[in-house]
This record gives sequence, structure tokens and C-alpha cells, in this order.
Amino acid sequence: MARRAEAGNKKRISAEEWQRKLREVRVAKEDMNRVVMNFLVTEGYVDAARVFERESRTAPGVDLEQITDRMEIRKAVQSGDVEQAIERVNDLDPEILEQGHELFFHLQQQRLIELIRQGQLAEALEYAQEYLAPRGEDHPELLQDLERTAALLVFEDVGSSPLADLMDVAQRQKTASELNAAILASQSQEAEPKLPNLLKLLMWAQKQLDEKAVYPRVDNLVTAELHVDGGN
Amino acid sequence: MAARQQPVPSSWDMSSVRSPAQRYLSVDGCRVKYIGPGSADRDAAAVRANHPVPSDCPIYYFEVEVVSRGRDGFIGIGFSTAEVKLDRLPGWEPHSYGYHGDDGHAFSGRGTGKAYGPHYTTGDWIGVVLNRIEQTISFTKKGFELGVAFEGVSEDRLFPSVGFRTPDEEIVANFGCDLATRPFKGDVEWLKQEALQRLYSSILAAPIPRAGKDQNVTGELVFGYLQHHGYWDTAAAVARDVLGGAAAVSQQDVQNMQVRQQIDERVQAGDIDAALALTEQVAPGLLAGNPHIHFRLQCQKFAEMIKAGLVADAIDHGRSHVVPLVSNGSGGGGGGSAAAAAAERELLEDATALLAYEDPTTGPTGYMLLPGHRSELAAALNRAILAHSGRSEDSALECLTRQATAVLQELKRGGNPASQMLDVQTLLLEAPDTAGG
Amino acid sequence: MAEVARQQLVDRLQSDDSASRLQALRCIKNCVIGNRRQKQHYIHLDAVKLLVAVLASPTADAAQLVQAAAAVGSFAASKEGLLSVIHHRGLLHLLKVLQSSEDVKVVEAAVRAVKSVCRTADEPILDVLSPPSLGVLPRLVSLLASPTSNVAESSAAVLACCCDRGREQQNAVAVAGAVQPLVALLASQQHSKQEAALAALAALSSGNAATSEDILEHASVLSSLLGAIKRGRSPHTRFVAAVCLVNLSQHIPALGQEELSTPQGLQQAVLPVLVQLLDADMAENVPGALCQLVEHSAELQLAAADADAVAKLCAILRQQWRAPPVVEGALRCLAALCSKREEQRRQVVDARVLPVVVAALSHQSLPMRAAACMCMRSLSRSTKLLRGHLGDVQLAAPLLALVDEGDTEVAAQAMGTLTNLAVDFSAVKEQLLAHDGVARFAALADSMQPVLRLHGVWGLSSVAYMAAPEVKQSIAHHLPWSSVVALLEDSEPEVREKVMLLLRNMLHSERNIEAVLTWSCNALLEAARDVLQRSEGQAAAELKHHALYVVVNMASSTAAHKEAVMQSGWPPLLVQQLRDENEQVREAAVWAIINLTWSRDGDAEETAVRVQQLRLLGVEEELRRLEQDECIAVKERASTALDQLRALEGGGDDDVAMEAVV
Amino acid sequence: MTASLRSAAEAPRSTQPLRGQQQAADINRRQRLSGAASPPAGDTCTEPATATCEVVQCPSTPVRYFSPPPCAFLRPGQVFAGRQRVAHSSHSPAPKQENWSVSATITQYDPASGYVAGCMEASHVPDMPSPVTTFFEGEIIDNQHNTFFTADWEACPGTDILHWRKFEPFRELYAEVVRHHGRCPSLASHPYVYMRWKEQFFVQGSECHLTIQGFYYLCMNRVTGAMTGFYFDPSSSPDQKLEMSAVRAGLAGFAFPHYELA
Repeated sequence: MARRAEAGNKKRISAEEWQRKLREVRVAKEDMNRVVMNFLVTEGYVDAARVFERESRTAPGVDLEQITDRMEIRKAVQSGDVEQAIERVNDLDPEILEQGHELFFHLQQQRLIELIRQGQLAEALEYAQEYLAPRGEDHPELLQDLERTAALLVFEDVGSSPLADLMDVAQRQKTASELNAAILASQSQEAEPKLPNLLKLLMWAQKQLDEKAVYPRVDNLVTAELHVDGGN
Repeated sequence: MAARQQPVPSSWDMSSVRSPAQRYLSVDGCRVKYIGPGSADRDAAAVRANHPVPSDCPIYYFEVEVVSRGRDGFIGIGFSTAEVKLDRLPGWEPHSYGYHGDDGHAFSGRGTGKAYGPHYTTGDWIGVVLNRIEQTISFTKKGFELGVAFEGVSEDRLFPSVGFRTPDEEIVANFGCDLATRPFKGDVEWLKQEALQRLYSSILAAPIPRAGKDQNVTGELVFGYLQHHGYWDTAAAVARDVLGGAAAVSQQDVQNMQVRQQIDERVQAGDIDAALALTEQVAPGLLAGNPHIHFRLQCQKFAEMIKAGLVADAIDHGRSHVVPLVSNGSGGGGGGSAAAAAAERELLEDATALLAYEDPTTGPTGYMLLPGHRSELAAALNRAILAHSGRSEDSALECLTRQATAVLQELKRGGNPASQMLDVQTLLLEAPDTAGG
Repeated sequence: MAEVARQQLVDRLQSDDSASRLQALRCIKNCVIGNRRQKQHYIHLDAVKLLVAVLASPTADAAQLVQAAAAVGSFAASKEGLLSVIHHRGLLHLLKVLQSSEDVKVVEAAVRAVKSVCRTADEPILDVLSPPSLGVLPRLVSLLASPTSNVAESSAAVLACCCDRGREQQNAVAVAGAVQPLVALLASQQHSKQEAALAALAALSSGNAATSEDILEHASVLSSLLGAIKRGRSPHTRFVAAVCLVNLSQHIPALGQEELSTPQGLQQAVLPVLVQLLDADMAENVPGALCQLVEHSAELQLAAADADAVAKLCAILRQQWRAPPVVEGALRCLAALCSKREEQRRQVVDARVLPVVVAALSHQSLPMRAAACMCMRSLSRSTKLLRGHLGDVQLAAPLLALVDEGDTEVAAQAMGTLTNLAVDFSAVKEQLLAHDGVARFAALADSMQPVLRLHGVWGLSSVAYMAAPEVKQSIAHHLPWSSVVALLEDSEPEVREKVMLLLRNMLHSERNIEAVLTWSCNALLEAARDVLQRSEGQAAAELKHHALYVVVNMASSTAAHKEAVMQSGWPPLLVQQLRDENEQVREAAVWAIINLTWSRDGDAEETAVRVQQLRLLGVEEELRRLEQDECIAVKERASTALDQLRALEGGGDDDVAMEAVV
Repeated sequence: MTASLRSAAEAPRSTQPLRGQQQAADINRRQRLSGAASPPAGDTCTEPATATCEVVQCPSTPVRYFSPPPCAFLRPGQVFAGRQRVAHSSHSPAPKQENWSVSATITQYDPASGYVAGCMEASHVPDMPSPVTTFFEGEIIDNQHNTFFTADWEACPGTDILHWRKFEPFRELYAEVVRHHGRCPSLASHPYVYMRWKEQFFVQGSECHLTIQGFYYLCMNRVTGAMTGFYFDPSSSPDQKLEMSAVRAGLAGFAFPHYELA
């Protein structure tokens, strides 16, 4: 009820009126293309960036050759070959993993996950003892994560365990992105793509406007469907 | 924009003597001197600016220079609402805020201040910053930032205000109305920069809501965009590398896209029949369901036939295919309103008018045969086809951009302070830490 | 079994098959990077020695050198690893590789490794002036231009580390041409390069006029720095930039075109930034930098107070987690801010940090104790505090302990504080006497160190101030007259002044005069007179008027003592001082006359004689002239004196004489 | 210090640190400013009619106010001795009068900022075995830092005028002072020094039944160092008069000790 009462003194913007407002907004395709290119480049998707450059004639803004390393490393993580990723990073700049304890831990965690995924439990166990266990002592802040990871070793079928999330592809993505960001930072390039900013700005702006008006909102970012609030 | 129209403080308000206490003040534009007895607190006197701070102004700044501390330097600088009595120093009453020179304390609505900054006295200049975004008031002394003095400052109409308590206290204010001849001493741009930075980081700190934990929102948006605009190869690459094969370009989409491109070409070429056929193929039932677009196509065909010199056939065609489609304005089949109906008749008249000319393209309604008109029609048709097949004419990414821009504009119109400092372009195309700079 | 694997890897470092060797290098490197535990394992297997051997071997190819350097660098990132690297002369060989290799990748790997060594080491271990590092500077400078990610950064860091070693090293770095490329890096888009350059310039300019001037020759440098202190990406950047400006501002020519290129302009610009950074929870020693900035400028101290620095510094003192250097900096900074201003002292007390300062007096590190002592000295300049809060805490013991530190500067600070505590109204005076402070002061008065002598005597002068007879006795006991005579002829004018002050206080109130005269074998007045006559002309006003008050106090007593003054050859000197250009001296001289012409029951004749003698010296004319003196105090006294003379003319009626005065 | 009407208000310094007292005073003052707390008793605060009417009109031409020159009798080490007369007339059925011996020693003097500080000691206080010592800080009326109008300490110009007028020499300044809102152009050439002394805390005998809530209005002869004072504290016995004269350290003449802070 509170809601309705509130809605009462709020400005109402009809779907039609809103559509008109939306129409008035000019969205330049070149700008959109730049945003997409920026996403591909910062996230290290060199192949996609190259193709997009060809298809849309949008300039990547950076020398794509330079980010090849980054892409290779990303690919390695995404394809589950963490060891190779680690070696490549160390070739690129030893400091990244020497200093970045948390990042390095996540990579090792991913390595363990991959070993388990491949069913190489013996190796996994040895790896955990040799590399992961000591880190808890050196970096207490990691202990909790560490224990959680170690638990992977005790489940028969991790896929159906509470740790399942560690096993799925998204986890690879996550680790890959973290590593990618670290490399960018070490080269003092921008680590964050712009695209998420748009979404965050939208979320913020709608939240602000909700206090003043009832209007067609976007709730699902992927479909971008307009949804009019049931005020009336 | 609303912001520009609101009046801004430009001098101290001497128009109406609101309180007997004000006879203790000699006010001259931006200059105020205390000429009262200053024996007891009841002799205090304050003055307000002639206008409140515009409600949509995110960061408001003004400066006060202490010309003389007078006897004891009991000067209070800050803000107050129109209701606050003027025989009190700013800060003693509710809805007033003041930084006092004699003890450096910050007062808001109470007689007991909290230790805040250093004292200030003759020759010092104090900068006052009202931050509507964070709802704070802070001060600077000789350019030194003294930090936040008051939080939760939510009053809509706040007037700059100064108060005095002992003889010969005198100040002069700068409301920044004439920066050319009287620039601020403080680095206002910098203060705004900092505020903007904090605003950005607070906005960007929020997480992106996602349907499922492994949903890659940005990835899917990019994929959708690429597909929508027919960047097929990139779309494929993104599907593979970004979405880990979770998505794929559907051949159906590719074909539809290609057909739509053909239709576009045909209409541009004036080959309406082909366009109609292809439309029926890619979007069966569209023409039946959308007589308006159908009418426009047939109408265009009629025009093209005249251009081709097939006048007789054209007239035939008009009778048989065009006129029946004109909606009667009763909101019937055409689904169009009376206005739409009128527009259709007008178009029909323009078309028929072509008959009257040797060379229709030179006639007053020749526009119908120009590329501009054709491509406009083509675009309309394309929209109709997309709508028919349940797709929006924009990609989700573009919709979000529109939505964000529109909402932001709405906020600005509504006088939301923070929004005045933001725009989508900047956020999308510049690094946050250089944005607005 | 991992143990075995490691052993095998280490063995393969010596294998003849270069491919296998390279592989082993890679493996070990990848094992140890980011793994403290793995490092330890390999250190025990003596891997570092073998890695360094690879660096040293002439046959090693580029690939191997890269891997070996990276591995050594990784080992150096941990304390125990660093020891092992140094022990096996790893740094030496890294430097050799760094300067001799022509292969870009090798050079990069080497410079990163050297950086790692410098970063881990507590004190600057890299001395570019000693072989074999002599040739390395040009290489480092050339690397500053490297486009490769963080190579320029690394070499800048290494250069900074070189500068930390000392002035000559700073000069060497400048001579090697580092300044220009470093300044260029300030403009870099990559903030990590920017920060490294800032740090290097800060290290290069620290306390070195020559290098600072080199840097200042680059027009762009000031504007870049001024930009960086405000718009710097992180607090750290802003801080380092501020430190650069503080260093440079001390060597910039005072005559600048626009305000911001003058020392004052720069300092005024840096100050708010530093004060603001006091709030930031950062490890850097912001208070120390602020102290360096304001130490020598009352104006800047006031500005800092305006910016509320005292409150912020006190807040830092209350935060236990702060690193000792930061706390020390805060104490020094407070010492500067409170040295002259009572209001700031009160702020410190009101902030309830006095206990912290007192505790710091007994901190285990000497610099901390010294800083606390400076702070306490500034605070002890408030009589209100001396009577109040300082009376509640045990100060004498820790301060006297500091005097024994052997560090002259610290001792002087401690003595200074004790001197303030010693004055009569101080509640801690008893404490001090209980710890036989008198003996300690007296001992220091004999020190070879002028500054200690000064504070010794100074302290005694405070002890003697309004002290009970027995206290003065003990002064006389611990400081033999012979030493007083020596001190009266001390090379340091300030010392001479303070001895005179001591004598003045010793003589105060007639209960003590006899004892003091015996102490001085009745030579006191002459001694004082001699000092004045010897230093005739250039005698400091302070010395003069203390000397005159010796006479005043002496003459405030019995007829016998007044007579002693008359006989001591002082009278002509007194009359002469009535013409001194310093008003305090003139006033003191008049007081002496007043006392000498003072008549008391039953000594009318003696008084008359004294008056007669003074008249002959023309005292009356002088006094009349002084009745028109521009200094009202002198005027007032002169008329008192004249009234007294006239009263005596009127038949030496004592009551009249009294009338004249009271 | 003065005989308190209530039982001792002050806790010993050790248990209630100065900070506490200052805060108290401060807040007290803020409240007074805000009018949140009731103002001091009406009678003490109503200004003489003459005062009010003159105070409102202010001098048309700007006047320069000079500070009086330094005074030899305020040098550190200078001792004043005398007595404080406490009349209990209004409060005890049988009107009786106390005479305490009071002495004051100057410990700090800064003419540049109109600041003086020192210790006051009272002995022969009825039913007080040992002497009581307090630390005071003084404001020297110098037209710059301090005017005849008290900015603090619960006094108001009315109170100020009422007390200053008790000093004979002040009468000739009275009109000027009122006209100039507490300042006084001819103060610089005036043969008397005016001060306010406010006791800050007890150095000895804090357990006594005396209060240091109020403060002294003082008037001192520049030439002889003789001074008179009146204690003001709305909540203490009115009409407490202090009379002290400069003590000569010398047997037959003046002696001056001196210290220099390091």
C-alpha cells in the first residue's frame, strides 16, 4: 500500500510519451562500435577485435599485436591450461604473480579445479599440499578460500556439491578476467571496459528517477525490455 | 534547462528588513558590517543572500572574506532557510548551518557547536561548499579544505547567510556572479572535480545485476548488438571466445537479415513488387496485419508506375490496390487514428498529383520519387518486419543506451542535482578519471 | 617426492645440455615466483648459487640469462632469498649482465631483478660509485626511455635506490643524465611510470642543492609537479610529488616571475596537500614531510595551524598502528607547530595526547625519543602546562636519561626541556632536584660542547630562579666559582649571557647575598663589571641588562652591600648605561640608581654619601633627561629616582623617601 | 578564589583535568550564546540605562586604539601581597567578615598579546588548615586583544561597567569606554593598568570549599604596583574585595629575578 500512496504523488509517464522520449535520443552507431571495440580490446579478445575491425571499420585504438600475449594467456585459462597461463605471465612480467598474492592464489585454485575436472585426483592432492597449503600460512587472509578449495578434494562428485560453482565455466571466465586485469594494470593500461559503466549508470539513474516518477523501466539488462510499473 | 532559469544568489538581501536585529547591520551589496551594540546574544544579527541556492545545483560555492573581526570576531558563516530568524547566528537555529570564527566550531540547529576547524579572523577568507549530491556542507580557510562540517543537509531552499555578534565585525562575500572581474580565490573547479570523481566511483561501485550467476551480461549484449547489425563473423568470434560457445549465430537470423537487406535494396530501387514478395516470404501475414505499411508500399508502387510512364496501369492499380487500403479513420483495419488516416489521404493525393505532370519528378510532389523518400520507406518497412517477427528495431545495447540517456534527461529536467554532472557519452567514451575534467 | 623432483631440477642447472638447462631454469623460476615456501626449499638446495653461476657463465645464451635473472629476482623478493642472493654475489653479476648484455630481453630481466633486490633490501645496498656498478648508470638512464611495460619504471626505481645511498651517488646519477628522461616520464600517460619518475626525482633532489638545481632547469618540471600534487591518481602519487616540491622549493631562486615559481608560492601550494594527506591512512611519512616544510618558517607554521594540522597530527599519535617513522614525524611536526604558539600547545593537551608524548620519551628507538623530546620542549614553554598537566607526569627521569644518550643534539633538546621544567613555578622542579639535576647541569656546564655548556648554565639559571637558599647552596657547591669565571669568559656570547643570568638569580633576595659573595670570594661584582668592560661596545643588550640586574639585586640589600657596589667601580659604568640605546638597559640602570639612593632607618648618612658620589658622576642630569625618555617604563622609573633624590635633599627623611616610591 | 555559597564545586585537578573544566566552561558559554541556558541573574546583567542608550550609537569617525606600554610590576617573579575581604553580610544571620591573606606571583607576562599568568595563594582562610594555591591567567585590557567588555565568563557589559566603576581612576574613562564599546583611546596614557584574572585550576588544596567559578576585575597603579580587585561570580558572596601591593624582594630596594624558557 505504501507503494501506491507513494506512487500517488509521483509523476506518471505513459508508455507512448516515454517511447517518444526514447525516439528523440540519437544513438550514433560509430559510438556503439567504439564501445564494443573497447570491450573486446580491454578484455583481450584479439581475434574478435580483428574481425570487428574488418567488419565495422572501427579502429581498435591500440596495436593489437601488443595484446596478443594477453589474449594467449586468457585463452590458456579459459581452455583450462592454467599452468601454461602462469608460465606465460611470468615470461611477460614476473612481478605480476610475485606481488599479486590473491590473484596468484586464484590461479592455483583454478589449476587445482582443472586437475580435479580431469579426474587427476592424485596430482590434485599433491599440488594442493605442495603449493596451496603453504599459502594459507603466508597469507592468512586467504585461509577461508583455501579451506573451501581444499574441500573440492573430498567430494565424490563435485558437480553436485555446494562447491559446484567453482567447477563451471564462469569460474574460468572470472579467473581469466582477473588475470587479464592484472596484466593491464602492470602495463598501466585501463583495466576496465566502458560497457559495464553504461549498465551501472542506467541502474543508478533509474533508481534515482523511481523516487520521482513512474515510467517504463528496464529491469532485465539482457533483453532490455521496457516494463511499466503497475501503479494504476 | 531548468537549472539555468533559477535565479542565483548575487548579493546580500537588504530589500526587506525581516527582523529588528537587521538594523544592527549596514548592508551594501556583497558587503556587511555590524553596527549594533553587540553586548549580549540578543544583539546578534544575520543576513541572507537575495536568492536561495538553485535546487538542482550539485555543487554550490561562495566565498566570504573577513574584512574585520571587530571586537570579538563572533562571525558565523553558512546557510539558512527563509524561515530562520535573523536575530541569531547561522547554526543556532534549526535549518541553519554555521562555521563560527571565534572558536572554529560548527553549529547546526543547536547552541552547542562541535569542534570543527581553526578559528578565523581579519584577513582570512572562507570558502563555503554546499554539496547537494552528498548532502554535505564543508568549508575551506584560505584555500585549505577543512573537511565536511555538516551531513544530511536536505533543505531544498538554502540561502547563503552570515551572522554577527560584536561591533565592527565586517565581511565581504563573493557569490561568483562576476568571475571575470572578481574571480574566486579558491580552486572551485578542483572541488567540483573531486565531487564528480566521488560520484562516479559511487555509481561504478555497484555490481551489475545478472539473471544467473554465470550470466555474462556484457558478453550477451555485445553478441546481440553484433548480430543485430549483421556483424556475423565478429558475432561468431564473440560467441566462441566471450560466451564460451554458450550462444551461436542462428542461420535463420542470418537469412532473415539477408532478405531484409534485399528488401531494402529493392525498395531503394523502386522495385516495390519484389519488395512485397520478399516481405511476404520473410514475414508472412505482415502486409495483411499492417494495412498502413501495405498502403504506403502500394502507394509508392503507384508513384513508381507513373514515373515509369505506365499511367493507365497506374490508375488501375490505384483503384484496385491503393484506395481500398486507405484507412477510414475509424481506427478500423488500419489501426491508425484519424491523424494517421489524414496522413494517408494526403499521401494518396500527393501520389495522384504526379499524374498531372509531364515529368512527375519535377512536380511539386516529386519528392515521392526521390531516394530520400524511398529509403525512409525502406527503413519503415524494415522496422515493421522486425516488429512482426517479434524483434525490436534496436539491439538491446542500443535500447539500454537510449533508456539511460532518456532517464538521465528526465532527471535533469526534474532538477536532480547529481544528474546535472553526468552524461552517457562521457561515461561511454572517456575514462572515468578523466571524465568531466 | 617433490623433494626429489626439486633436487633433480637443481642438478640439471649444471647439465651440459643447454636445452635441459634452460628447461630447468624455467621450471625453477615458475616454481619460486610468488611462492615463499618453494623459495626456501630451493635455497636449501643451494639453487641460488647455481643460478648466479649461470648469470656469470660466459657460455650462457640470452634465453638462459633471461630465465636465470628472473629466477634470481624472484628469490630476492623474499628476505631470506635476498640474503642468499647477496651471499652468492648475485647482485654483482646481475649488474654485470645489466650493463654488458646487448640483448633487450636480457637487459629487461636483469633490471627487473635488480629492482627486486633494491625493493627488498632495508637499507640502500646498491652503491653505483663502487665497481662493478660504475658502468651501470648510463645503461639505467638509457632504459628510462624503454617502451616496454615497466622496464622504464624498474630502472627509475633502481636509480631512486642509488640516490638513497648518499649525496655523491645523487650527483653521479644526475651527471649520468637521468634528470632529463625522468622529467620526461612525468608527462607519461602510464601512471606507474609517472610514479616511479616522481619517486626517483624525490630521492634525487632530497637535501641536495646541486641536483635540485639541475632538475629545476627543466621548465616543465614545476608545472608537472604542481599538477601531480592535486590531480595525482593516488594519494601516494600526490605525496611523492609533494615531497619533490618540498625538496626543490628550498633551492629555487627567490625571484620568480609568477607567484607559483617562488619558494613561498610553492610551499604555500604544497602545504594544504600535505595537511590533507595527514588524514589518509597511508604508510608514507606525511608528517615528516610536513615537518620538513614548516620547520624553519613561522609563516608556514601558522598556515599549517590554520589548516588544522595540529588536530590531525594528534589523531595520528592516537593511532597505535602507525609506523614508528610516521609517529616520529608527527612528534617533530608538533614540536615545530607548538614551538612559539600557546594556542597550538593547548590544542595538543586538549587532544589528550600528552601521555603518548611522554611514553615516546622512553621509546626503544633513539630518533623516536629525540622527536618526543623536541615536542616536549615546545610544550614546556607554557607556564600553564608547567603548573598544570606537566606536573602530573614523571618527566625528569626519562629526560635526564636522554641527556646521557651521547647524541649532542638530543642531549641539548632534553636539557632545554629540563631548563624549562626547572623554573620556580614548575611542579616538576622537585622531581628534577630529587634526581640531583643540579649536579647534572653543573657537570654539563663544563662540557667541551658549546651547546651543552650553554644548556648546562641555562638550566642552572632556571634552577636558581626564585629558589630556596638551600637550592642555591647546592648550585654553589656543584659549580665552583672558578668555573663561573671561566664561563664568564666563554667564547660563546650566549653562554656568557646565561652565566650572568645565573648570577642575577643567585643574588636575588638578600637572604642569599652573603652566601653568594662568599662563593665568589667577593669577586662577583668585579667579575661582572670586567665582562661588561671587556666586551665594551659590542656587548649584547641581554648581557648588559643581566649584568646591571646583578647590581640592582645586590644593591637592593643592606647598606654594606650598597657600599660594596659603590666600591666595585660600577657607578661610572652605571651612569654611562643610562645613555644606552636599549631601553631595557636604561631601565635596569635606573633601577640600580633607585636602589643605591634608597634610604632605610638609620642609614641616612651612608645614603647621603652614596647620593653625593652619584651626583658627582652627573646622575641627576641623566635622570632628568630620562624623564623625557620615549619609553614610558624608563620615564616612570626616572621620576621615581628623582623624587627619591629630592626627598633626600629634604633632610634624608626616610618616610618621604618611602613616599616617593610607594 | 572566593568563598563558595555551595560546597566545593571544583574537583582536584588530578581527577578532573583542566580539559574537563575548559570544556565545561566552553559549552556553558555556547549555551549562553545560544540562549539555551538561562542567562545570569537578571540584576547582575541589566545594563545601566546610561550604558545602553550610549552603546547603541557608535563612533562616526574611525578611532585608533593604542595599547598601554609594558609595566615593570608584571614581570615574572614579581610578587604581590595583601588581603581579600569577604563579607558574609547577606548570607549569615550575624553579619561577619573574613580577611584572608592573599599573595600572587607573576609567572608569565606577554605584553604583546595582553597575557599575564601566575599563581595566587590564600592563607588564614577560616577552617582551612593549609594555604590554597591556584593558577590564574589574566587578560590585560589593551584595546587590541581585550577590551573592558568581557567576552566570556558569564559577564555582560552591564556587569563589566558596574565593576569597573568601583575603581576610582576608571571614572574618568567611563564615558569613553561606553562610547567605544569597551575600548578606550586614552588608555595608553592612563597611569593605571586594568586586568581580568581568571583562576584556571587548583595547584594546592583542591579539596577546599572554595570555588574558582568567577574572576577578578583588577586595577593596578603603574608606578607603585598597588592593585585593587573585585571578584565577580553570580553564585558567590558579592562584594569580595582584593587589595595587594607589589612586594619588594629587596630589603632596601627592588630586586628582580628572571628566567628564559629554552
